Amino acid sequence: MTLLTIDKQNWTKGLTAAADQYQLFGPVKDKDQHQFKALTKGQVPDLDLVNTRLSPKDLIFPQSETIIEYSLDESQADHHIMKEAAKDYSPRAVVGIRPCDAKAVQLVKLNFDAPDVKDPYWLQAYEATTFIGMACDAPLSTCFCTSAGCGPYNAEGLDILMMDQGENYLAKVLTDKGQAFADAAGWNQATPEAADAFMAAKDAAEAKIVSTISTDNLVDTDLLELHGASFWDDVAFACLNCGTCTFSCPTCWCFDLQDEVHGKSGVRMKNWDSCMFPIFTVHTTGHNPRETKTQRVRQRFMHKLKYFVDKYQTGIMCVGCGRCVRQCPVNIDIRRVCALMNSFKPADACAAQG
Amino acid sequence: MSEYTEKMRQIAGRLLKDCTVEMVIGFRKGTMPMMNEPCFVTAPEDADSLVWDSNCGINLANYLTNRKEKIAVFAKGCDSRNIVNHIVENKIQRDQLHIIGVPCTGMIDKRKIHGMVDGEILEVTETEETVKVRTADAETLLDKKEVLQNNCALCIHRNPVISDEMLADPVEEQTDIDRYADVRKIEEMGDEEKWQLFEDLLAPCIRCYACRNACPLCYCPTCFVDESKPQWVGKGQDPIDIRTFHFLRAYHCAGRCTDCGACQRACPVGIDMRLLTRKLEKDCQEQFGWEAGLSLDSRPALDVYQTNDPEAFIK
Amino acid sequence: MFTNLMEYMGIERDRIHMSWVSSAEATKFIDVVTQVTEAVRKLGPNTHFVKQQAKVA
Amino acid sequence: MQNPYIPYPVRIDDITVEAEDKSLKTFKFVFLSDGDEEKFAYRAGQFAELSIPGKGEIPIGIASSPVEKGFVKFTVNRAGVVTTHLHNMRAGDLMGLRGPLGNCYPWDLLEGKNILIVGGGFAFTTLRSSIVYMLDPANRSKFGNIDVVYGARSPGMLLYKDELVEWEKRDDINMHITVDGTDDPDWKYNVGFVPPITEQKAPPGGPDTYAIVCGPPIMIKFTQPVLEKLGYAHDHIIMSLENRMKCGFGMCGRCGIGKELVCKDGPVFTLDQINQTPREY
Repeated sequence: MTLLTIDKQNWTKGLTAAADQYQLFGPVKDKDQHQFKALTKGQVPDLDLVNTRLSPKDLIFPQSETIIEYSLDESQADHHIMKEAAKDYSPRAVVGIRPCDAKAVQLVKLNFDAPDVKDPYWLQAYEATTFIGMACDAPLSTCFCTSAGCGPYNAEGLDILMMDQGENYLAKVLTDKGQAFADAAGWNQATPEAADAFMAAKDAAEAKIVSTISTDNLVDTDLLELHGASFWDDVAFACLNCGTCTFSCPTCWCFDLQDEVHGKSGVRMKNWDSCMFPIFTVHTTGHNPRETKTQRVRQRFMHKLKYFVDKYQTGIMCVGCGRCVRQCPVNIDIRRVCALMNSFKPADACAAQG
Repeated sequence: MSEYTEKMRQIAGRLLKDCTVEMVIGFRKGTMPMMNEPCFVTAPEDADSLVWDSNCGINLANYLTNRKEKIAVFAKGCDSRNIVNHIVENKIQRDQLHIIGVPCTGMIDKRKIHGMVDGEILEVTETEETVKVRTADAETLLDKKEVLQNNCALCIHRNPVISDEMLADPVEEQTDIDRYADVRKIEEMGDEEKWQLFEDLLAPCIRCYACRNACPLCYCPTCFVDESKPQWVGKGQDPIDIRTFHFLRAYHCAGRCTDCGACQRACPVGIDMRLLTRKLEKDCQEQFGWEAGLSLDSRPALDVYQTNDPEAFIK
Repeated sequence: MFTNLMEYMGIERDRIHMSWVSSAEATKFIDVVTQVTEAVRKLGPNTHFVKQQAKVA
Repeated sequence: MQNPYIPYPVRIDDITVEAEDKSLKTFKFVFLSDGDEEKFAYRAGQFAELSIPGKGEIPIGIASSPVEKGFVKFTVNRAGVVTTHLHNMRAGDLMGLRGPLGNCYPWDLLEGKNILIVGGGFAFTTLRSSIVYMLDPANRSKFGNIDVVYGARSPGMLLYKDELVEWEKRDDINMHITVDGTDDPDWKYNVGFVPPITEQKAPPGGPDTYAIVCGPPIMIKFTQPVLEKLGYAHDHIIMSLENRMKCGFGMCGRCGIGKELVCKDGPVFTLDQINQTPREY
């Protein structure tokens, strides 16, 4: 690991240089919010932000993505043969991703990069991407990353972690991919003595996180008893069953496959889907295993805070970015639900049924 | 507003205690500034969780659809008009409901307030006329009139049109309101300009369907966008599919929309889809003299045939 | 109302035409079709609400 | 990198109408490219995505058996968009096949054991695959007694009638065919729902006997207590679940029941396992 100092003039110059080898993405201001977008050459990402409205998960996992192409024209030799859609997996870098969003990519990776089966679209996009993180010195009151297995200076999933020192950035180069990007940008002013400053800033930033959740009891709570807990109707009542929480969540990965035909040529695409939508699970017979709103809301929270915990033993499927808290139109708050789940005692369920 | 909260708790407690109703639907305090969460109360002792302030913009009629219990519901002017719609459209029975009318002076728009102050908003308090916003390093006093939801600023039915009891005396209705200035402006544009306007308006849409799901009118068991036989709309992010969803959804609400603003309020990306619904509202008024949800005795304009219906569109 | 809404969104008025034609009114049908064809021909090819292959990533 | 989304191109070689109401057809596919059949090596109990360009995909249990070479077969009920389209296709048409997917019946565990198969309606497909596999001369000696209870609404709704007749004649498999009702005076098998027939005909449970159950939810619901009564332990009752699926290999997330994914961790589960998950199927 190398520690580099990048003065802010050199920052802009470096990004312009790196743009020759990388397609750059970064947060830019879009009306009242920030959004990750492709940067034009010379465009500097706006790093003076809190969290973007949507997470940058779509850079690797687009909301709609063509995966297969085919022709239905029977005069063509290859009609009805489904082929992998041509994609561009040339090197790209996402500049200014927050540690929470970078960690989220690692959680999603457990799904798309399983030991026995890989999603080639996700994985190739992931492998093509260099993650250049911006540590978070001004967290929001709804951020709870430090108790969600992450933190404002968490380096997991990052190739470079930067912090803002006013005049310059300090950059921790964490991987070979990160080093390659620093080389491409011409950033080479090593300042190993700045390690202490980094640590101090990390401690200061972590102290600013005022919101926390407790997850210590989730592992040992019985899955079926938690599933049958009496609080789910109350939790779910306000829910509109819209997709805001799942679409804004950096760790939600569920998707749909759809065919679309135009004339004689067609594509199959992956579209984001949501466990909040009734049609997500409905069978062709009309039977729906998760017929009610309560069942669907429970699925979302149980998946994040119990099923995932049990399945992968790497903690919860949430990085504490707070987007769902801030954006839910009816203020369903995962922190409140997590508290209910973590403090759940099976006896409660018995009493409620009794 | 705190008097409202006090009275609400009393009424809810009374109705539950004397078994007039099985549940009361209202709001509880949210976990963030400018947010309250719709909730239900079934035990009299829980009535104290109810609150009321200018952050109760979600339309509670949406929570009545197909319910079987006897329910007390707090209803602003717009909520009450949607309850009328619900009763007329058989989504709930009148005798199931105990409607507690809430005279309303408008709900505040958190997006507007976010746009008016720098930094994260930590606390918002309000009086009759003002809204005080506290951030980490400043306190700003805003005129409540300036930060109302757009639909509230244009509202001409602030008092409930139907109720079993009222929470307070009626408030003064706003008069001399021009509800359609922005709609007329679009009507006067050229075709290309119009097309582009909606292209830009809908560009941020992520198809989360919060607008549809927050709308009390959108209670179809399967929405046309979710149909597979036949599939009317593509499911991806193509702009044409997104536009088709928004304009057809608006059309399905024609003559029924009360401009409660729930759609715009719920939208996580800040789209003003009311530009579509209010165009239809305006046409309904001009062509049929119709305003939705004012009476239990008449059906929505597009639901009935009258011999004097305009038919200039048939050539 | 529908026509108004379409026009409001930027679809040319003359592209949309509504008529009642009884199965017995063959000549009216011909007239209507001719009228519509003429009107649309004057407007040229439609550019809106025409979905090409899905424009996605 | 192997792309699990890309189907093998196949040609419909033959279509058989199975049921009297024409709602069920069996499609026989042959692979277009050399080597694909070998790559599609499967075991009885697995499923595949039938993939129709322009329409979509549908997960269907594999009805042919690994011991049958040169083709794969699926019996498909006409229900949704894809299956309706499939029913209108003809021999010679091209489409795709993605798989094999999911786990299979636990054949290693079942070796040396008595097997009871209980099936109802058109869920008999992977059971047919299993029976053909077990009856194969190379395999029959690996299993003890084989009993089959198979029911349908009427004689005309039974799948694979020719094979049923053949199996009836054999003495190394005990067939108990039944129909809910029939007005055919020549019907010489059982009449009655699957659960009571199972109660009358099935062998008792025990450490060396496993039951494989596949059928509509209502049949499963009433068969379960019967098997318990016959002495089948929950880890000796093997079932195949269905849920709405898209990808079929554990990515898209919709078929989850608790932490299990029906498409990847299943579709085959023991009742014991199912009892530990929420019943969201």
